[in-house]
Amino acid sequence: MRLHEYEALDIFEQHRIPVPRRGVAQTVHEAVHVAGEIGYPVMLKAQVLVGGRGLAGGIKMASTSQELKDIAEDLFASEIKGFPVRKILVCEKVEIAKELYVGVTIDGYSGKPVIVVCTEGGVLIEETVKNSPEKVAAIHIDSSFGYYPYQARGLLKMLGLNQQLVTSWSDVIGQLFNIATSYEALIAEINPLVVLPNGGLLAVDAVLEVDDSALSRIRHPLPDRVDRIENPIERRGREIGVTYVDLDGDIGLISSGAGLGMASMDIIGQNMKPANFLETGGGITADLLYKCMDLIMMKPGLRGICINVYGGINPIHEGAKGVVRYIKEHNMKIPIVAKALGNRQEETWEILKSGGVHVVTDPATESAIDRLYELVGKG
Amino acid sequence: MRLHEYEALDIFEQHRIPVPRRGVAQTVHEAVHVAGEIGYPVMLKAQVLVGGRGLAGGIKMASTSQELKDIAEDLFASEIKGFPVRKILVCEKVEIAKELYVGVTIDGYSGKPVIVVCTEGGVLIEETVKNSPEKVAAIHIDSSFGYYPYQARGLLKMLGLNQQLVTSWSDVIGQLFNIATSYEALIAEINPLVVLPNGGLLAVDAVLEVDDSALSRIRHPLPDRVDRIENPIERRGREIGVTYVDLDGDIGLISSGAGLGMASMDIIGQNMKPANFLETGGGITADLLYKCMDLIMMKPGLRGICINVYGGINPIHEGAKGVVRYIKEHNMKIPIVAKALGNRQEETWEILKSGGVHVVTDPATESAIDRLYELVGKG
Amino acid sequence: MSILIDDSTRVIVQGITGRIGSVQTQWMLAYGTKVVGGVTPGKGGSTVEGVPVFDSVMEAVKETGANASVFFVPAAFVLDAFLETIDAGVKLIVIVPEHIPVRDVVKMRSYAIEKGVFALGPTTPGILVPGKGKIGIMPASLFAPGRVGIISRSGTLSYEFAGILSQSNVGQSAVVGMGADPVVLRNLADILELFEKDEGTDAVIVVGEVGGEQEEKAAGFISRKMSKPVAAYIAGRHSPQGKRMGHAGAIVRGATGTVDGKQGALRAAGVEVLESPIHVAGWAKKHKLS
Amino acid sequence: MSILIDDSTRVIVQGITGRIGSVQTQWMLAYGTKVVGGVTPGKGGSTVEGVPVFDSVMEAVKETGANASVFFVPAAFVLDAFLETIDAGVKLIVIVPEHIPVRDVVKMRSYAIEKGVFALGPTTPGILVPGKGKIGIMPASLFAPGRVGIISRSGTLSYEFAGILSQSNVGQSAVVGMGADPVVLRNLADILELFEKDEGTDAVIVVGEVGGEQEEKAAGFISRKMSKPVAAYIAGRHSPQGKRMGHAGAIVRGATGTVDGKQGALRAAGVEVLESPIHVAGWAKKHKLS
Repeated sequence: MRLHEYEALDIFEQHRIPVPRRGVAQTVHEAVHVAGEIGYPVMLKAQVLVGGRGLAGGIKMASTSQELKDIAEDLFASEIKGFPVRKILVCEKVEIAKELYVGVTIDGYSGKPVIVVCTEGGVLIEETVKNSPEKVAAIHIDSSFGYYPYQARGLLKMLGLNQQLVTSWSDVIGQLFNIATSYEALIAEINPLVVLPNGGLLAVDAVLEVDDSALSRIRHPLPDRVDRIENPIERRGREIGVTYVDLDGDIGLISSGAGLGMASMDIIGQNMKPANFLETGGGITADLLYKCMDLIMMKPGLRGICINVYGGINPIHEGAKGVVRYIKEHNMKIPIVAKALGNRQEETWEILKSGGVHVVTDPATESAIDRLYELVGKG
Repeated sequence: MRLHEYEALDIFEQHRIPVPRRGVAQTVHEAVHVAGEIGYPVMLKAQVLVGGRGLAGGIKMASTSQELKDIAEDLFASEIKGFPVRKILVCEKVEIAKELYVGVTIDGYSGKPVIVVCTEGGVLIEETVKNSPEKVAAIHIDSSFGYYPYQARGLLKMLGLNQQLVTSWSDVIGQLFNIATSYEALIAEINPLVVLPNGGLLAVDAVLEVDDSALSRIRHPLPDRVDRIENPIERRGREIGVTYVDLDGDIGLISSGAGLGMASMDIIGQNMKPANFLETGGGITADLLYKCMDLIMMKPGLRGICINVYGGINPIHEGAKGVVRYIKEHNMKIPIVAKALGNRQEETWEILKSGGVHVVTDPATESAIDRLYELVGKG
Repeated sequence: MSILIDDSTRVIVQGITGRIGSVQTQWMLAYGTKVVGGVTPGKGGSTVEGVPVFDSVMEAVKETGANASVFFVPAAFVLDAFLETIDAGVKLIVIVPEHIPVRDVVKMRSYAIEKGVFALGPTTPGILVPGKGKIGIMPASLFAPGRVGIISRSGTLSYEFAGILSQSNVGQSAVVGMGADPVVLRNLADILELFEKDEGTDAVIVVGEVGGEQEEKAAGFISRKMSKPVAAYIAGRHSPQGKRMGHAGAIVRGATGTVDGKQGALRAAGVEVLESPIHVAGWAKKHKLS
Repeated sequence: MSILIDDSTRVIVQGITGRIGSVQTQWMLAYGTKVVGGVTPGKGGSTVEGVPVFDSVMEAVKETGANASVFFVPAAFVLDAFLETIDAGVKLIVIVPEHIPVRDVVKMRSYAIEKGVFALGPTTPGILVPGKGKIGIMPASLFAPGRVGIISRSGTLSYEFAGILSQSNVGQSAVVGMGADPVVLRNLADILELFEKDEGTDAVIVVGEVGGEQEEKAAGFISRKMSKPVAAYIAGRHSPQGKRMGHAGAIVRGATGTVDGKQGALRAAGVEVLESPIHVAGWAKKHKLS
């Protein structure tokens, strides 16, 4: 779960990382009020859970209350990369002597927490990393021995920084690493970490994404994970415990396993357009697949459905019962093709056929999707 | 710093270790009130910071309010091993099916945290350990990798316990280990850990001693370390940052270094009696030794003083100035012998002599104490 | 010859008394796997599918001589049980459960590597050696004995590839699920190394997917160390680009993680890249594999 | 011949710009110790007593070739600086400060042993090799070159024994403070082993004290491994018995920790037990040490 910038800034502040004066506004009126308390000029930052917000027009400066009103009205009426702007963070505008970058993540390949620093932060950080690798340094942390301040000092020394910056920056790194640990963060990041004209540091942005699998044991208050999902079908998917991603097409897809789902999407994409991606995980029951059918049918205009599941850990014969019950109760007419192989496959096929599902027994997903293409036509 | 039983029980309870219903009383009236809420019979436990309290008469049962009044009055009027009873813990009396022992400490020799369990707890635990080693098991915990529940389960399995007890006891061990870690405990102990007739566990006593050197970083509220020192001279010693132990004799002793102090005490003990043990630590200044003189002079009836210090890390010439200033300001007449060797020793000797201190330059502490014996006579 | 499972492999099932554990024990036994015991604390002394259940891994190993283990343990308890299993001397561990906190996996990985234990997962279907046995949840009907190795990041896609090959009369020497989590207990290259050394394997198929850098790192291994032909499929070309969640991951990984990046790295290492699973049949035919 | 300090020993002083650090640097230099650098973060580029100061241990080691370090660092920062020092490649570390949290010492000890670093303390006066050099705070005037080794748990008592021996014309091969804390970075037996192997040492004096089990464990080492004569003094017979703070320590240690227990164990190992420091002169005479 990714936190909003304003939520992450509050957490960083509690952990003694210096952050700007700021306030969150849900209306233009509130934005004016917050800016009045802070003093102009202020920065207005759309609170949307998507990267690249700055380049997409989600960050603006306002020097007067009239300018602020105009910008805030525009922002509240807009979408950033498809995400509606419901909250705006109003921040003090600070003088920037230099922009730094610091992030803590888990390096998937080595399987260790890693601290990454760059002496040139900002929106073009990835360009900088590619073109000026000498400005970047990273250190892997042994997860049992833990983090110690000398590690950050050594990392920053490698970049040839002066001792004052080494000291103040390594303090921030230590706090950020502690946050990453205690919030079970997949990513904790400050970009930019601003060096002020007086030499002080200020975290002008804050990214914090916590590990969904660890949510139940994190000992800090956190916002609700489901509430913040904008898409109502995706939100419902999270509620019933499956992964649902809403797409632009008209072919529904239920698969067991993300890899199989992605491969199915790739094959559908060859001559049709997937409407969604629903991955059941390993907990199939009749009830779950009934709910999955209900979920993808929330999407208007489906022309056909592909069900692609394996009976490994999943009892697919149970799942089949749920699908058929849904079809019958809702008197479904659109074509449904299923490929369901593995343990108890014959039993599964019989159940599916009883609901009018087109069962494909060939092991290649292509066969099922070719069949679906025949049934739905070229659209 | 050792916590009182009632303080430790509160902490254990916050960490989900089952503890008895209880209340603390500072008066007989309060004790009656608490017992009324709990219901008779109750246990009355003197809250004194000394071991072996049970065998010394500090733990009694009361079946009626009259009996409770009599016992509480006696306890409040008594001393346990020299410690006045200021508070009594009133606890529910529980049925005991079995008594267990569990403790967490740091094993000084291996330098690792260690968990010790014994299937026979209670006041005679050390006898049990000596006579029935098969009832005891211990496991050292790697301090970087940390503690995991399987370690406790394995430890208890070694003792041949049934699975129900393995499960419930290992839960308690896990909580106790967490407490020991987060409170930087030198010792965290439950003795006895009572098995109730229904198979449940209850921590009927609680020992928690935190590392004084770590007090400033422990993130839990803790009682004041100095307040709880009963002896006023020892309390004052803690305030000025030295170690002072009050003894029965009439020869004052100031030493730098605990080993030198103990050796000095041993030598004084050959034909005189030390009145105290004052160890300055490595922070000698003129002011500190002035305060040390003032401290040992709080002890009435001193017949002589031995000052035994080395100039290694300590600037003994500075210390000497403080001693002499104290002597002159207070017009002291009792004999003071000093052995002060090491860096700047000659300068130190001159200063001490100017205050009338008898300076011994022989390196053996015996020489200084022999000299003091000559000066004070046989008493 | 085979990798990871042979005649001496003796498996315990952790969480054997659970719904999934007991069903999968039945399937593993049916496939001929030597499941010699199970572990569920508090259920020691009972049996599941005729297999004795123990309270602790130590007891199970002592009583049964087990040297491998498969986990059907709730995610919250996996870390503790994993360490217990390693301390009990088990040398091959398959972690089927999903949703294990990544920081637990980090600890598990570090401990396993330190102790020389070969572990797969989390979120893995396990290992299947056709005709010999299986440790995990792979549905037996899709597999056939032969000389092609399969390594897959996705469980169900490993079944897909095995199914297509089996139907084309191309059998498998072993099928290994490396686990779908961002951190896994063994990396792709570790498993490739086993197949490279295995005399029973003539060629290897890598089934990868968008994200992470397993395939890119494996490409380095393949170009330096692999003599056997390798084919690869990368799922996820039409997946919506993941919502970008900060830069640290991308900075550590550089330009890796995309389908194109992975395919490019693999091609540069001499790997034949398949655009769709069904193409594996033609590849096998071309290399005269069977 | 000597232990721990020889002609190749190059020392850095951590916390050199502090009051104690700078004074002790002066004393060490005066004694002929090769103090080649100092470390105080933020003070890099300055000098103390003519010695260059660096911001980090890494820089100090790189610029000066230091292989030993002595700490005058505030207790709260010792753990971090200690790990930094080990990572910088320093192989001998003396931790003078007192009041370091015991759980920090536990981590320091474990890391040092893992990395093969010889460290002394905390709360140690360090090491003095008469005529060669000293790392720490021992006051030079009390020591004289010779062939008796001294190991002491107490700093000031090590001076006492050296002073008495020197006055009796019995010199020392080396004097080592092992540190007075409940957990120390090296145990007594580790240091005895150095003296046993040292050709410049004919006999060893162990200065112990009540509490802990260093002396009892060392007795085992002495009876198994020591060929040289050993004498021991245990301070604390007249100390008031410590307030008992729970049983766990006593249970781990068994019946150890008392003066009688320690003396008994040492006597059983063939050690001559001295009842008072002054008796060391007679012991040296009896063994014709000088």
